[in-house]
Amino acid sequence: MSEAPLIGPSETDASITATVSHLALRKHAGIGWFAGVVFTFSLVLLLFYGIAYLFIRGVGIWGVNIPVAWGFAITNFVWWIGIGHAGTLISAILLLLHQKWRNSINRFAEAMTIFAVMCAGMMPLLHLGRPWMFYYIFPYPDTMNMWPQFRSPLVWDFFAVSTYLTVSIIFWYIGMIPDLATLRDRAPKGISKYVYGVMAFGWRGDAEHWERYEKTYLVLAGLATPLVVSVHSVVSFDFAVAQLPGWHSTIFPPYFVAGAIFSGFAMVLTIAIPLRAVFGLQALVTERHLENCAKLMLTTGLIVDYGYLNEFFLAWYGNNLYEKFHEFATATGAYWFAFWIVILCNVGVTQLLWFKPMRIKPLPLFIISILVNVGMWTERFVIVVTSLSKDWLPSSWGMFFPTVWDWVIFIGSLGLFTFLYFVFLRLFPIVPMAETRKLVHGESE
Amino acid sequence: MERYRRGELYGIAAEFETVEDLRAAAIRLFDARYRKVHFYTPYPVKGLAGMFRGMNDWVRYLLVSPLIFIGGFVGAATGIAMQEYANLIDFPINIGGRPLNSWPAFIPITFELTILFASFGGVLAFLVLNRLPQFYHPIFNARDFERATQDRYFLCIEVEDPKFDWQKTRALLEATKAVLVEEVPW
Amino acid sequence: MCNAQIDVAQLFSRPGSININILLAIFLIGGPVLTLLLLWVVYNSPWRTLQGKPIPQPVPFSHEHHVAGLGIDCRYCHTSVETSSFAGIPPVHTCMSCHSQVWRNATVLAPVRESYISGIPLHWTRVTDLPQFVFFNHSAHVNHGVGCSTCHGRIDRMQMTSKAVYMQMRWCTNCHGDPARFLRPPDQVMNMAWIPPPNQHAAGQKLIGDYHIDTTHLMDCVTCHR
Amino acid sequence: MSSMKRYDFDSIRERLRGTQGEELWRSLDELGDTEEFREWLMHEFPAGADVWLEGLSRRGFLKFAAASMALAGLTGCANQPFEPIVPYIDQPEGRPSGEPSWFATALPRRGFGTGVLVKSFEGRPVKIEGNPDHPASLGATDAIIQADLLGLYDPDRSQVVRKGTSIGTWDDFSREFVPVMERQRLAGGGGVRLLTQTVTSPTLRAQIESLLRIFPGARWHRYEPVNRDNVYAGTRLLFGRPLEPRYHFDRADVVVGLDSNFMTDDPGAVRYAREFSDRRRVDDPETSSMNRFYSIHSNLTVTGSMADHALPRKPSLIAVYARALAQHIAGVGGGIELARDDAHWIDVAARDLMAHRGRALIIAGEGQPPPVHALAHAMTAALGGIGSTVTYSRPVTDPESNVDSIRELAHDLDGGGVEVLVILGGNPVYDAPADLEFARRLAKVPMSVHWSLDEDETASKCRWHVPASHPLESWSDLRAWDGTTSIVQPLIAPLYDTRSAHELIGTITGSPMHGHDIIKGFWRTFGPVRALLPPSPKAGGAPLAPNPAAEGAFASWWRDTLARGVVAGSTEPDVAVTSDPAAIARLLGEPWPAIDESAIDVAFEPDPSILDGRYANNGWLQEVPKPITKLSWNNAALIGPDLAQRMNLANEQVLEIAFRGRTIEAPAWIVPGHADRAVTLHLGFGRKAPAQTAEGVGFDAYPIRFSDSMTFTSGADVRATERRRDLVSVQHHNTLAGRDHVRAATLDQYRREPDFVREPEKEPKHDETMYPPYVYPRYAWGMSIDLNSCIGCNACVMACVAENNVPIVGREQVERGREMHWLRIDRYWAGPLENPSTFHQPMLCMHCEDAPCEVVCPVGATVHSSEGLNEMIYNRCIGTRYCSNNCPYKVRRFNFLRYSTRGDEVMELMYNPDVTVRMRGVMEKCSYCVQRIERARIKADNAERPIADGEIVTACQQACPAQAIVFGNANDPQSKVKKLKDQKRDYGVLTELNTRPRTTYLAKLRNPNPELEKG
Repeated sequence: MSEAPLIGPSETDASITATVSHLALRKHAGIGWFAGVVFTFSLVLLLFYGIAYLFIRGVGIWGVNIPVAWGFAITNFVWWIGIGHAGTLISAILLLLHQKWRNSINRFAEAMTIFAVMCAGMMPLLHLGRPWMFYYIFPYPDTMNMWPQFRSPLVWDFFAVSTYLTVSIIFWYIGMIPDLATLRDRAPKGISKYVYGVMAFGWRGDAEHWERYEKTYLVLAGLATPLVVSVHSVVSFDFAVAQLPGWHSTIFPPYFVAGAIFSGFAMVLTIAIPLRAVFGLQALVTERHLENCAKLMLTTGLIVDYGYLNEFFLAWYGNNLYEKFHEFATATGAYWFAFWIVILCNVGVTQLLWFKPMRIKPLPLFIISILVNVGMWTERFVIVVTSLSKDWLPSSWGMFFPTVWDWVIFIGSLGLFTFLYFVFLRLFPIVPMAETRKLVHGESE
Repeated sequence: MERYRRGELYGIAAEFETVEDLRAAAIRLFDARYRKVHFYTPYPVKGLAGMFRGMNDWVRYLLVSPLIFIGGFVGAATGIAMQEYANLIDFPINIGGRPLNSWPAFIPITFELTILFASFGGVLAFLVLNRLPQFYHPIFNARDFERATQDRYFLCIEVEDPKFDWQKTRALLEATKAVLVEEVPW
Repeated sequence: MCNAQIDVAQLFSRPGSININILLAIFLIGGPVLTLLLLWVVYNSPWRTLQGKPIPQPVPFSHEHHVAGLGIDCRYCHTSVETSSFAGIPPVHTCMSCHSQVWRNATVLAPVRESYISGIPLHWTRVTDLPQFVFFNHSAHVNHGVGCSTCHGRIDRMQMTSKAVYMQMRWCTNCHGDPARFLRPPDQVMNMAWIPPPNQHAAGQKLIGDYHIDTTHLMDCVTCHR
Repeated sequence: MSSMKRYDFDSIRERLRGTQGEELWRSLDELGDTEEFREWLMHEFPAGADVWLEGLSRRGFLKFAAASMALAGLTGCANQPFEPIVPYIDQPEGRPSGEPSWFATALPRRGFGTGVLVKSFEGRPVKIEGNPDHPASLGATDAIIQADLLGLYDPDRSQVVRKGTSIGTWDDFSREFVPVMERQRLAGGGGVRLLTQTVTSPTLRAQIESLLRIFPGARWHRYEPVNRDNVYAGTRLLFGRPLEPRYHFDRADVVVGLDSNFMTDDPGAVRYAREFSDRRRVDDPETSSMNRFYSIHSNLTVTGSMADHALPRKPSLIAVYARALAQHIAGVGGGIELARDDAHWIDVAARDLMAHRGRALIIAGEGQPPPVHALAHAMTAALGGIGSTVTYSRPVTDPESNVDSIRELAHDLDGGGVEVLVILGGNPVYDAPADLEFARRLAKVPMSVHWSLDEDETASKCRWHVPASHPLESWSDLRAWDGTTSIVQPLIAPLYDTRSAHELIGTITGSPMHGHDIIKGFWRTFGPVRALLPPSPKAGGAPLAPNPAAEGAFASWWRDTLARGVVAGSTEPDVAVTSDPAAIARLLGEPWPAIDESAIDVAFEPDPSILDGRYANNGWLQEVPKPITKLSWNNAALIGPDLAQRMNLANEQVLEIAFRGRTIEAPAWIVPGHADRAVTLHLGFGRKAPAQTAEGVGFDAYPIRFSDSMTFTSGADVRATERRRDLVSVQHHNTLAGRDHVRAATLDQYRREPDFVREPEKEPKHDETMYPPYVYPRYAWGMSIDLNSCIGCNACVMACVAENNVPIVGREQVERGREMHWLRIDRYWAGPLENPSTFHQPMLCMHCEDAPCEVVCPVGATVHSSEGLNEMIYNRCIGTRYCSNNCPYKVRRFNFLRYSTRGDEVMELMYNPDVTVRMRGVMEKCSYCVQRIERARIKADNAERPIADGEIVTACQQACPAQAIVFGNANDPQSKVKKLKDQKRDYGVLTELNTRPRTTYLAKLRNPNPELEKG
């Protein structure tokens, strides 16, 4: 087959093992890594500061108001969850589809998922008026004889996101056990060796274990696949179930899922491209990986664009006064700039991916992926805010303006994400060695 | 030396440089009617385990999926039961004029719980059936065994194997392309 | 690469007779369960709820003495219990109407006399205290067959008054959900010693009708939260 | 965001051309057309974004709410702290604790009494309601009376005696003051001056008269910044003596207003509003009739917004139109040039009036000069209105001019020789006519004493400031504009060491007495049932001969009077007046001032909320959006679209208004329907008194208000600047954007097609649902609001705030869109820009049967009751705000920060104990006053009877002067609310969403004159 190879020709078991485990086991991670940790950790501190002030004063420090009662927090939530989708998609769906190219990138994609979902899960909690009462959402035998209100999409959210986080972690960890064993066996005597030893559960690469390992992994993949689709569908219900013009739309679930994968792969590239450059992983994360991600972005991007088109079409075709007005206000109203950023990034920029050079050249691809991330965040913003700012009664229309605290939380969450990522890069096998060894030997599932 | 006294020995291990050599050796052992043979490879190698799989190995192999299914079933049951009980029996209440049994609204949670419990089942199956975590295992006594998770391929014949005779067995292994053959003590 | 040859042998020592995995499982599962259990016990323990714990008062007033001993009717002091949301704490005047004759010089009653003379009211401490978002109306209960002792316990046996029940919403809904189990005939409401008759449930059902109790409204939130 | 939006009004008019009558502005169709038009219609939140970019400043709302403790809610799971419980020493008779008790008293509105009933818990007044037996109230109140409750508990109230900046005591004051007075008495009191506001209290008047007997040389001056000088001067001009007109709108078929705002400004406003809207209730299209109201006004007021035909003209021009009208009625010659349309308008109005002899009424506004008033009365008389639509009685206060009175005082102050000046209420330093330079002159008085509720501008300029008792904590008596007298009884002992006016006069005259003794003493002596024989006029303080025979009678009379709140038979008798037909001609013959058509008039009006500024410290009144402009925490220079177009002005653009060398700066606010070439300034803002609610809110218009032009002037010079000052408005969109939330028709249309409100294609049939029908067997609470009677005054909003412990949030929070009012009044415009029709729509929780909010709440904090109430349970709420997002009516309110003043021991006294005080982070909304429902239920249950119709009255319903709101059990076919809901005009808002609202509206009707309705 004429396709570019998935792995450098000169790679062997030993070389893969050496390259990857070196990243985790080396004495000094280099000044770049250190600087990164310091910078991102300072952002984490900023986040904590923001959260502390938020809890002391209340959500009023944000720009939210009546009618726009949801602002950045929910925007971030939807966006982060979306980011979280690529990881599971790569590791689960592509596994089921026997996409071998996934093997070398799924590990850090899954890590990305977990951290993104953490950032996401934080948001709904912070945006509560009384965050210390969050446990009212849990079904537990309380003193009030009350239950959560199971018809509310927010409760569905709670179940979906927590399930998603749990399953992602399980999936990630099980996949990592053999590699942790490798690290255990390569680590110099000392505390780290024992830590890896415990984490590896005493894995010894027994052929029997391998068989059951692969089987479990496959079934888990089978479970994660519908899950990943369900999660963002449920998130989209937050809007689709409400009856606001611009929210109440049956196309939301597929359109959100596509958007999620779209932004997810954008984020994968945003991370992978610098990663392979900095850690010299070009042999493991090859141009073909980049191109495949790019192709997926293009596909999902087109689905998203269809979603936009569809909204306007239905508003016109359904000839509903409120829908029509909503679409009009979205495009030309107070938030026109946001809307056109979305169009520019998610519709315009995406089309560049039709051209091969754009798909394989790291730099342009990197820029495109950044733009798509921006575009998708803005899209969430448009969905959340513009619909709320002008709904049914003109008398109650209002505007949302973010305050500094909105930005602190948003930027802080970015900081948290990258910080966790830096830690992950330092301590874990960022490329699944066992899986790549399979590639060396041309083994197929 | 007393280290070799019978009963103190777990088995004899052999180390190979390539997976092909391992396969070749495996076939010879199979022909020699050895049954309690274990293989240790840095990545999943097809077919090896199947050759020497005993009865209870088969059971443990096939049990994976049923356990996961049970997990999923329990999850689904929990989801439905919880929501129906809350809305119909424990605290029936008129919410937005919707029916008490708004079953369509109960689907998402039921689904999520199904997945959650199923994957718990999966983890359980994986750990229990593999007897993991198992931090101490005699095979780790084999010299050079740390490379089994990197770039070398090991096999080990247990002393429990009916055909085991440490003279003959050792000779047999040395006859293969093994780079290193040694006794593995308990 | 370089250190691939070093001899690890066993990283972890040979296990003893006990299986650490089992221990691990017990710890991971049992630990949280125990903690929660402990918290629950503490949360509901009298140490926190003060249930059955006498509350210090400026005057060691004994319900046992006045109710059981002297047989004074509840309404003599708690005058508005049948007409108002608030049962009413007796004005010092009420105390003095007797204690100007009896126990005139009792030292325990000094605060009462002082208050009566100085006009500075006594500061009792609430025994049964509901949060500000709960609205309870005595008249609505007393006039519809809910007895004093149902909520306040055997006041007539309390040397020092104390909380008889720890009132959580679960406890309230217990009756609001199915009042038949607790309703009494009108003449029994003030009876401290009342115990439900064997046919209580049937009787209760009948009483619901006699009192014209709208049971559907009893479980509405606004019945207590406004 | 700070760039100013200017509008291309030509294009806007172009859009609106053709749209007329009830056709509502269709923004959607026009949106495509011009940028400016969209800006105008969609009005994208001009109020600056700058607020949003900086963090929270403490000023603004922290004044009302201390910073909240971190995670205050955690205390929820800890143990409750011990709570003391304090019994009475001696329980008052027949007052069980925990139950409210009601007391009848009266509150002053610009000095005139309004009878009220005050609800009190354990001696704390918590709610003010109208007294049905009182003619000026008829059971309702206006917003100001409702908000006066806060005036009592206001933390900014003056609480201590002050000498300059140092705190003193009443003793210090007497010690210094009494000797001075003693010296004055010996000297004949020539150096004593007394300055009061409008005085209607018989006792106070008697006290002052006796004071003047003791100090023969003393002078008594009166000054009320917004006064009735023109009214009395007008009647004097026509009838030869000052009279108080009493209008009877219930008898008027055709009403013409000449810049009159009788629905909120007159002393009888509350009654007038009721009588007016009673004439506009249309229960049955066939039989019911409506009155017709023509209004010529400069500023669009509540009254003007109810007009069937409005003619916005600048104030100085209104005299011309009055004369034109008069000419028609008197049938005398012309000489007055009017534009063709206007001439036609006047002609039609005149014929309409003449067609309704004896049932016609012409009413002139307080702002118009005396001749216009005289003309108005003369016309009404000529149309046989006297005795029918208007009667006259003796004024209950001194009718001579306030302006002259204070001018004299100012003159005397200049001349020196004034040793003692006692300012009994009022704030002349702030609100006296600018040309009198009162502050400068006041400084010349060695002994100046200021008695007031607030430590205001005057307080700081006087030698002594003494704190006044609030009417709710003092004994007094007041007379309504028609003479009806009420005894004012205290609801609570003074919160601080304050004294009432009566007690202060007592101190001055050297005979300090308790207010109760003064008032009771007066009525024992001069009341209808006398327990004392009056003193002989000669002897000043001669002892009174007791009349033991009458003691018993007096005692019972006193008790009954206090209970009823009205002194029987105290109403002033009608005065028979006649006005000869020639009067009109004579008046027209008078020399009328020439009008400069091109000049820009500047009019001074009392603010709809804070009046002349005396309520400026009242946070409730500051925050409540003004009826027409919807401005909050602001006043503005109101201008019409034409002027804005000619001067190319934008909203919030600062104007420099110069008059006689004095200049003020005011941000512009464009009001459709405001007269051209006129700027309306609301008084009472721009206060200087430090550390008070009102400090720095809005701008002060008094500096250009001169004694010869108290209500408007044509000489001012209005210049536009390029600066911009943020104004806070709670409604940013003035049109219905082509939607039908307000449905309206003319009376004729209604008669032709009674079903005009129905929209069968949109409204789902009742069985058109997937949900099971929930049955509400016993009670189904519902509300009906008559858009036809609603005049858009804020009485209901204020009543709701007082009843439900709704917090104040402050200017900054309102600007962020976080006002907490459970009930708001939406105001929409339709028709031509320069003269649109106005629609007021009270908007509150609809208590939808299929409530969208409930379904999305994750914790079940808002659910449905078995009687169809949409319950909001604060203690369950965790604040996801999802319910608000999903509420199509956006009537839910959220505590974004800690707004409640819980913890402030004075403000806590004000809380209604029946309603939970909401904490930070929970949602809240209208509950249909569920606390009142439950009280009524328990009362009924204890009596073993069902709740009767009308037994439950919600706060808004109770306060509404127009009786536009009706609440009750929609299950009961006999109930008032059910009957209204059965009317053909009844419709629900957004029913196409199948929300099934329990609150429905009766469509608005207008009764235009076919001859004027174009097209």
